[in-house]
Amino acid sequence: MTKFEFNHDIDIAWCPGCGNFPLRNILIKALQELELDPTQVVFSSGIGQAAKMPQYVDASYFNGLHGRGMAVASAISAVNPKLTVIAEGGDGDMYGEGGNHLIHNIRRNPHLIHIVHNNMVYGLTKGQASPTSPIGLITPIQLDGVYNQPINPMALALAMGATFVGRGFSGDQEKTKELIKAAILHNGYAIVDIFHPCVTYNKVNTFAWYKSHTFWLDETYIKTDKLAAMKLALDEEKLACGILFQVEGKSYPQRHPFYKGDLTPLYLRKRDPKVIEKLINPTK
Amino acid sequence: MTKFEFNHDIDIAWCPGCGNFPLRNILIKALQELELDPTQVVFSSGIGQAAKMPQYVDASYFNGLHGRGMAVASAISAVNPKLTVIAEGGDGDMYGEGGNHLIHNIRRNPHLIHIVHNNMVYGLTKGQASPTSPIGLITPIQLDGVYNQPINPMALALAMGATFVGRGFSGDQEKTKELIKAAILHNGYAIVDIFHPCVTYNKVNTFAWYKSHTFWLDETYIKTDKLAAMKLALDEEKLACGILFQVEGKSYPQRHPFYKGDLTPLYLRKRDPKVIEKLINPTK
Amino acid sequence: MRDSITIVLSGEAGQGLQTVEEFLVETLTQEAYVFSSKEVMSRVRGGNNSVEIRISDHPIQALRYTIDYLFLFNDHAFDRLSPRIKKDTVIYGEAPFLKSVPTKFKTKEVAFLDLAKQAGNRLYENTAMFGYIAGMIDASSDNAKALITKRFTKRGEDIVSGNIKAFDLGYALGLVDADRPKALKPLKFTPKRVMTGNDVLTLGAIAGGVNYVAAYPMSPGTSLMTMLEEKSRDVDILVEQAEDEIAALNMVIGAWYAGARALTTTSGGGFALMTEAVSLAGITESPAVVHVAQRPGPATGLPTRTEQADLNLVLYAGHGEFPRMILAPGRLEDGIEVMSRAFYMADKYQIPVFVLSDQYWLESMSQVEHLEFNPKYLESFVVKTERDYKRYAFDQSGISPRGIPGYGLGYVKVDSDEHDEEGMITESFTMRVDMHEKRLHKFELMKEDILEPLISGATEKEKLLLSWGSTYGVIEEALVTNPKWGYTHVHFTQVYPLPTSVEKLIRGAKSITVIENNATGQFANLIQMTYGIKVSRRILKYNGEPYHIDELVTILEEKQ
Amino acid sequence: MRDSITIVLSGEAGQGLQTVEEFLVETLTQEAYVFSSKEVMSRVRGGNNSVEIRISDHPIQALRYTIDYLFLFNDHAFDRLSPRIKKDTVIYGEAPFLKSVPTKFKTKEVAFLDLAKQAGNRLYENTAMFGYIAGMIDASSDNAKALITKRFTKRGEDIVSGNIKAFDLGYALGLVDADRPKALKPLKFTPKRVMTGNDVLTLGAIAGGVNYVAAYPMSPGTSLMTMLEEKSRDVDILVEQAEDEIAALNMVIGAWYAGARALTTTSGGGFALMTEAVSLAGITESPAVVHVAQRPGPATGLPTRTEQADLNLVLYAGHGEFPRMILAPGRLEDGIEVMSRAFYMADKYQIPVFVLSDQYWLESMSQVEHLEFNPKYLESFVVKTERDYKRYAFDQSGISPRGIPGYGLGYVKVDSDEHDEEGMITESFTMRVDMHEKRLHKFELMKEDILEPLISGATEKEKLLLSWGSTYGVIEEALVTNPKWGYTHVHFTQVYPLPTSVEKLIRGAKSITVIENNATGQFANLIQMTYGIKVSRRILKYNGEPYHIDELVTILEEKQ
Ligand SMILES: Cc1ncc(C[n+]2csc(CCOP(=O)(O)OP(=O)(O)O)c2C)c(N)n1
Ligand SMILES: Cc1ncc(C[n+]2csc(CCOP(=O)(O)OP(=O)(O)O)c2C)c(N)n1
Ligand code: SF4
Ligand code: SF4
Ligand SMILES: [Mg+2]
Ligand SMILES: [Mg+2]
Repeated sequence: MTKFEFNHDIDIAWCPGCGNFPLRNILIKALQELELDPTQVVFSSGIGQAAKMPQYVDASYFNGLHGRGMAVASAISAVNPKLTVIAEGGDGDMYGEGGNHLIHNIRRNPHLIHIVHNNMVYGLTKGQASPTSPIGLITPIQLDGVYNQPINPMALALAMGATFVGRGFSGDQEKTKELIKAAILHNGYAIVDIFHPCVTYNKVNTFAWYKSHTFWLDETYIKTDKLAAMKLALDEEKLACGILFQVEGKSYPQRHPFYKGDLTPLYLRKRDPKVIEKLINPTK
Repeated sequence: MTKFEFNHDIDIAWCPGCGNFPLRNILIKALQELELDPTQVVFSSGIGQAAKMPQYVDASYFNGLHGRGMAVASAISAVNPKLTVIAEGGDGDMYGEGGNHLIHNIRRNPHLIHIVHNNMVYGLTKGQASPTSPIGLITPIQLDGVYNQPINPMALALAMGATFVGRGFSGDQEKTKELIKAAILHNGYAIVDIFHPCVTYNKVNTFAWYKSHTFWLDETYIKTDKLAAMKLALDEEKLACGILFQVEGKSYPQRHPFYKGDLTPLYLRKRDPKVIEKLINPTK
Repeated sequence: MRDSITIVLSGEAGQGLQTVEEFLVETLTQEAYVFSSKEVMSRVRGGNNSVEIRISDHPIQALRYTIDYLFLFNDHAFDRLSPRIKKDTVIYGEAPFLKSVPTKFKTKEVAFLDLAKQAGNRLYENTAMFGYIAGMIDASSDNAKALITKRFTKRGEDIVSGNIKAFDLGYALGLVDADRPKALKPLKFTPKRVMTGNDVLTLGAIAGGVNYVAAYPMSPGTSLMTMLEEKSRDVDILVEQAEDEIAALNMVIGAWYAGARALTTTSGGGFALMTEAVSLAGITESPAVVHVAQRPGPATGLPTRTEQADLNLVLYAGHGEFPRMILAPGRLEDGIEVMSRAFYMADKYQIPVFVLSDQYWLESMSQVEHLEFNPKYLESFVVKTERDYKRYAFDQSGISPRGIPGYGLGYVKVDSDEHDEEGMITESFTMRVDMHEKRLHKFELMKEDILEPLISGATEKEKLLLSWGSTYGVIEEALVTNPKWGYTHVHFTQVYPLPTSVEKLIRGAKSITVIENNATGQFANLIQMTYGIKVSRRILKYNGEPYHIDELVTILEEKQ
Repeated sequence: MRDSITIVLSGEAGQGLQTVEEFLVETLTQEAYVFSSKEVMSRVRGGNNSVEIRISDHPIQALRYTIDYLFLFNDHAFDRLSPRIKKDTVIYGEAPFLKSVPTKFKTKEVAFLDLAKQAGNRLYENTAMFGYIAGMIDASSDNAKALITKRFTKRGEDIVSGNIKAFDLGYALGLVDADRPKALKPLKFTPKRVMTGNDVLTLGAIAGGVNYVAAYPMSPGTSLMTMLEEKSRDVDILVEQAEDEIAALNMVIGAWYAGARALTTTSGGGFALMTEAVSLAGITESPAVVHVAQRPGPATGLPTRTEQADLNLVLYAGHGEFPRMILAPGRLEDGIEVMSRAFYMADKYQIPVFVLSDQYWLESMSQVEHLEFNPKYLESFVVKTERDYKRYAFDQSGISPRGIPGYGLGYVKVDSDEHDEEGMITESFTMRVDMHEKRLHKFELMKEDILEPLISGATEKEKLLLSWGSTYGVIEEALVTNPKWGYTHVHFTQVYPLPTSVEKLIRGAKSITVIENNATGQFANLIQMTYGIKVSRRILKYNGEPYHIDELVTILEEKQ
C-alpha cells in the first residue's frame, strides 16, 4: 500500500530519534488499513513540530496558525461532513494557545479526529514548558522547574462531555494504530492524546519514562462508564492507554438544524438567483 | 456597616428583577462580614451585565475586556499578593471568550476568588446562547434551540485540579454569602459559580427552575474527595450547591520561585542603579 | 437643509420606542420622505434612549439636531435632550413627565395612558401616541391601521381592535393639535420601502452567496448574524456561534477552504482579535469576508454609539504584507452591492475583503424604491482539481486556481508558512520572493475591479469634499441645499485600494476637505499617504453621535 | 565598503556552528573590528544553517554577501550558498563535504576530524576548525586559549587540554594556509565587548526597571524573556509564561495597574493577538511596554528570518484612537536607551510603548566599548492616593496622576468603557469628548520627549536617505565609504510619533530615498502621510535576509 506516502523523497524537519517518526508511521498505516481515499482526507494543524505532520502525509491539509488547527478543522467538517477531518498538533498548540477551541469544540461534537502529540514540552520554540509539562521540569523559562499543575487532557475531555477519549504512546505502535483507527471510525469528536518523547528538549519524559508509566487497558475494561474513566484519567501515577471512554452521541451534522439528514456539502448547494430576487424585492 | 457601599445614589444598569441585585447584596455583605479593608480589595472584570458588578461596589477595580478579567486578576495578585483579588463576570465572559484563561489559571492556582454569574445566557448582547445554556434553549441565534453540550464548570474545574470548587444560587442568599466568604478565605484559586435568573432573556432557567433543580450540601458532605465531588458535579439533574471540593495546595506566590516566602509587593521593591551598572558594565 | 420636521421620542430601554418608530416610519414611507435613527444606552432596561424621525417633502438621508416635537416616555427623559430644544419646540408627555422641563420651554400635556385605558388596556399607550403623531402630521390612518392589524393579528382580534381604538383616539387629538406642522408631504410620491442598513447587508450577503456564518456576538455587528440566522429558513446558510472572534475568522477561512462562501461579522474589539487570522488569509490566499461594524473605542468605549475610527485597524490588520480590499457602504442601497461584491472579490482575488459599516448606518431606517443585485457575484472561482494539482501554481493570470479538498483528484495543500507551488513549507529565498510578489501583484490586478467613487456637486472640481461610509447622506443633503459653496463631493465606497482614476482630480484640487466621524482623520491620512499631498481641512466629530444636518451646514457655512 | 574579510560557516542545526562563531568573535573582539550574524532554518536539527563572521580594520556593522572563506560542516552545506561564491573564494572542508562543490570553485580539503582525533576525541572537531581559522587570520592564540579554558573548565581538565590541543593543531595549519588573508587588523585597537541585540535589550529592560514579564514563546521574541528569566537571579523580576499572547498583554496591563513595571515580548503573529489589549491600554491610560521582534510574514511566513514589515501593525494596532510611541533601535548601544526609555515613557504618559526590533538586529553580534544607562528612567510616576482619589481627574498637567490599588487611602477605578473622572462608566457626550481629547492631547505633550533622529553624511541635506531600525549599520557603512554620493542619512530611532524637528528638512529636500527591509515601504508611507509629501525612491528588500553591504552599495551606486 502506498496511499498517503509520497513517491519521492521528502526532507523531514524532525530531529533524529524523535517520537514523531514512529507516530507518522502509525498514522499512515492506520489510514491505509482503513482504506481511506486520500482525496477525502483533510488534515488541519497549527504550528509546532507535531503540527508539521500533515506536510509528511500525502493528502490535503490546511496548516494554519499556532493554536487554531481545531477551529479550522471544525469549520471544514461542518461545511463538508463527508470528509475525514483530522486536527493534529502538539500539546502546546492544542492545549495551550488553542485551549479555548478545545473545550468549545468538544461541546460541538464535530465529526473529526483530534490527535495531540504530547511530548510535554514546546519543541519547535526550544524547550519551554507546555501545559502538560510535569512539575519540576527545568526549561529555559522555568529555570527553577515548572510550578504549574499540568493539564490532564483526558480528565478535561471527560468533564467537557467528549464521546471518545483515548490515549496512546508512539512507543506502542500497533496498539496506538488501532486506537487511531477506532477514533477515525467514531461518530463525532474523538480525542487521541499520544505520548511521545522529545529527545532534544525533554530529558525527563523519555521513552523509558513513558514505557514505565503507561499501561494499556485490556478487553475487560468497560469503556462506557464515565466515572470509572474519570477515575482512571485522574490517576497520574499509572497512565492508562487505550480507549478510556466511548459512547454514542449525535455528532455536529446530526445536531445542527442545517443538515436535517442531508449531508450534501455546501459547495454542491447552488443559490438560485430567483430566490434572491424574491427576498430582495418581495412585493414584486 | 457601610464599607463597600456608596454614600450616594448610584444608577444600576441591570433590569428590574434581575438576579444580579441579590448577588450584589450577598457580595457586599460577605466583604463586610469578613471586615476587609476596601482599599485592599480589587475587582477585575470583563464585559457583560455581570461584569458591571465592580461598578456597584465601592472598592478598586479594573473593568477590562470581555473575557480577560481572569488574566488581569491573575497578574494583579501575582504582583501584589497582599491584595484580596476578585475576578468576576458572566458565564459568557468567563467560560466563553475567557475559556483559555480559565483553564490555565486554575493550573497556576493564583491567590484570588473567581465569581461567575451563571445566568445561562448572554445578557448584555441580548440573549444569545452562552456556554452554559441548556440544550433546546431558543435564542435569536439558535432559533431551533441550543444544540451544543453545555459546559459543566464544576466538573471542568475539578478536572483541571482546582483546590476550591463551589456553586451558589442568588436565590439562597445566606448560604451563598457563606460560600463566598469561604472562597475568600481559601488559600489559592477558588471558583464560585453562582446561578441567577436573567429575567429578560432566559425564560427557561428561571428562579423557580433554579429553586427546584438545586440542593445544598450539608455538613455530612466530605469535601476533600475529588471523585465524589466529580460524581456530584457530573449529575446534571440535581445540581449541588455549596463547597463541592476543597483541599489545601500551594498557591501561586508560594509556588513561584520569585517570592521565596517574602510577599512584599513589586511596587515596594526598588531597583538599585548600582546593580544595574554592574550588570551593564560588568568588568568595571 | 431641506424643509423637514424632526420628531424625537425619548424614554427607557424596554419602553417600546422602537415600536412607535417602526409604526410611524412604515406608515409615512407610503406618503412622504422619511428618515429615522435611534440612540440607545448600553443596557437592557432603563436609562435613556431616544428615536428621531425626520419627515420631509424632499429626499432626506440625515438626522437633524434641533427637535421640533419631543415626546417623553417618562420623568427622566428630558434632560439629555435639552441642548436640542429651541424656543418653538413642543414637548409632549403625561403631566408628571413634563415636570423636569424648564418652564421656558413649550410643553403640552397629553394623557396617552388615559387614552390607552379608554381603549381598554394601558398597554395601548404607545399606540395612542403613534395615533397622536400620525394625526398631527396628517398621515393616512388607513395605512396606519393596516400596519397595526398586521402586527397584532397573531395576538388576537381584541388586541387588534383595542390598538386601533387607541390609535383613533390619539389620531383625533393629534389632528386638532394647534402646533401641528403645516403640510410637509410631497404632492406626488411613489410609496417606498423602508429598510435599515442591517436589512440591506443581510440581503447583500445572500446575493453574494453566503452559506456559512461564524461569528461571536458583538454590537453592532450581531444583527447581521441574527438576520442571516432568520433567513436560513429560506436559503441554505449554516450559522455557527463561535466561542470567540479568533475562532470565528479561523472558521470562516476553514469554511472557504472547504468550499463555502463564508462571512463573519463583529465590531472593532472583536476584529482586533481576528487580526492574526487576517494575516493567515493573506499568506494562504484564502478568501474571507469580514463585516466590521464600527462603534466608538478605544476598547469597550461607547458600545451602542457610532464612530468611523476603525479604518486604520482594518487597513493594517495582520502582520506582514498582503493585499486586501475595503468597502464601505454610503447610500443605503449600496449595502447590496458592497456586500455581494465582497464575496465575489474575495473569491476572485483570494483575499480578505472587509465591509466597514457603523452603528449609525446599520440601524438607521431609510427609504429605497427598488433594489438591484448582480447575479455575477454568485460566480464561484473554485476549480475541480487534477491529480497533479498545485494550490499555489504560478499561473499566467497571476492568480493560482483555487481547488477545494474532496472535489477532484488532487490534494489541496495550504500553508501559513512561506510555501512552494505545491503548498509545502519552503525556506528558499527566491521562492519567497516569487510567492510574495505573486500575492502583492494582486494589487495591480484588482485595479480593473475598482468600485469608482460617487462624484456629485460642483462640476469645477476645484474645491473637493472627500468622504467615505456613513457620512454620505448628511453631506449630500448639505451640499444639495447649498450649491453656492461650490464643493465637489467625492465619496469613496471602495476605501482601499483607493482608485487611481481620481488621482489627477485630487492632486489638482485647490482645496481638499475631508469629513469623518472620528478624531484623527484616518481617511485624510490615507489620502495623504496614497497621493503624497496635504489635505487642507479635516472636519471631525467623535462624541459618539453621527453628524446632524443642521450641525454640518453650520460648520461648513462658517468657513466659506 | 570597508576592507574586510568574510568567513562563513555552513552546516546543520545542532552541529555547533554557533560555538565556533562565539569563539571566533570573542577572540577577535580583543584585536579587530568584527561583526557576525547567523541564518537558521525553522527546525531543531538538520537542514542548513550558516554563520557569517566579518572582520575588518575599520568599524563595521553589516554583513557582506560575497564570501571570502567558506567552511562546510557536511555534504549538503554548499548548495544554498553558491550564489555568494566568487572566483577567489576558498571553500574548506573534509574531502566528502567538498564533493558537491562545482569544480570551477577553489576548494581546500582540511581533515578537521583527523585533527580532533589526534587531539584525543572526535568531539574536538569544531575546536580544530576554530584553531584553523584563528591561525589563518593570525588571531592571538593566547586569547583564544583563555576562552577555551573558560568555556570547558567545568567539564574537567582533560576536556580543556584536549580542546587546546585540537586548537593548536588547527592553528598551526591555518598559519601556513597559502590563501590566508593579508593582515586586516588595526594597528591600535582598544578591546571591545561583543554583544547581541538581545543582550543589550535585556540590560535595557533592567535599566528601565522591569520587574514583571509575561510572555508566550515566539521567535525571535522569546530570547528577551529567556534572558530576563536568567537575570531574575540577580534582580527582582517575576517571569511568567502566559497561556497565550492575549493573556500576556492583559497580564502586563494588570501588572502595571498593581504597580509593576511590566513587559511582554513577542513577534508579529503573537502581537496580532494582543491588539485588542493595546486598545485597552489606550482607554484605561495604562502604561505597557511591548517588544515586537519582527520576522517575515504574513502569518507563519519565514519564522527564523528577518524583515521590517510589522511597522504598520504596531502603528495601528487596536480599535479606536489613542496615543502610543514606537521606538526601534538602530545602533547596538541604542538598545539600552530605547528599552529603558520605553518604561519611562510608558509610565510618564500612561501609554503603550512599542520597541520594534527584528531577528537580524537581535541575533547579530557586534561590538561596544562602554554602555550607558540613564537612571532617570527608573523614576516611578505612581502617586499615593488620597481618600477622594479620582483615577481620571482632569489635571493641569494634562495627565491624570496614576495611583495603584493598596497604596494610599483611595480606590483606583479603571474602566475600558468611556468613563468619568472617577473611572465610572459614562455615556455623556461631553465627558466622552473631554476624556478622548485628554488622551489624544498626550501627542502634544510627548513632543517634548522625542528621541531625535541620528543625522549623518553630507551636510547639504538636499539628498536625503531615510531609515529606521536595523538598517542603520549597513547604510552608515555604505555612506561612510561613499561620501561622493552626497547623501544625508536621517535615521529614526523614534519611529512614532515622528519628530516635527525634521519636517523642514524633509519638506525642503530635493530627493528622498527610503530604505527598508520590507516589500511595500511602510515607513515611506508613514513619511508621506505625516509630512504630506512624496518620497522619491523606495529601496526595498523582502526575501527574509537583511541587506548586505556589497549589495546595498551596488544598488545605490547604480542610480547615482
Ligand atoms: C501566535 C503564535 N504564538 C507563538 C508561536 C510560536 N510557537 C510555534 S510552535 C510553538 C510551541 C510548539 O509546542 P507544541 O505545540 O507542543 O509542539 P512541539 O513542537 O512540541 O511538537 C510556539 C509557542 C506561534 N507560531 N504563533
Ligand atoms: C471581544 C468582545 N467580543 C464581544 C463582546 C460583546 N459582548 C459584551 S458582553 C457579552 C456577553 C455577555 O454575556 P455574559 O458574560 O454571560 O454576561 P451577562 O450579560 O449574561 O451577565 C458579549 C458577547 C465584547 N464586548 N468584546
Ligand atoms: S524538538 Fe523534540 S519533538 Fe521536536 S523534532 Fe526534535 S525531538 Fe522531536
Ligand atoms: S439582561 Fe438579564 S442578566 Fe442582564 S440585567 Fe437584565 S435580567 Fe439581569
Ligand atoms: Mg510539544
Ligand atoms: Mg450570562
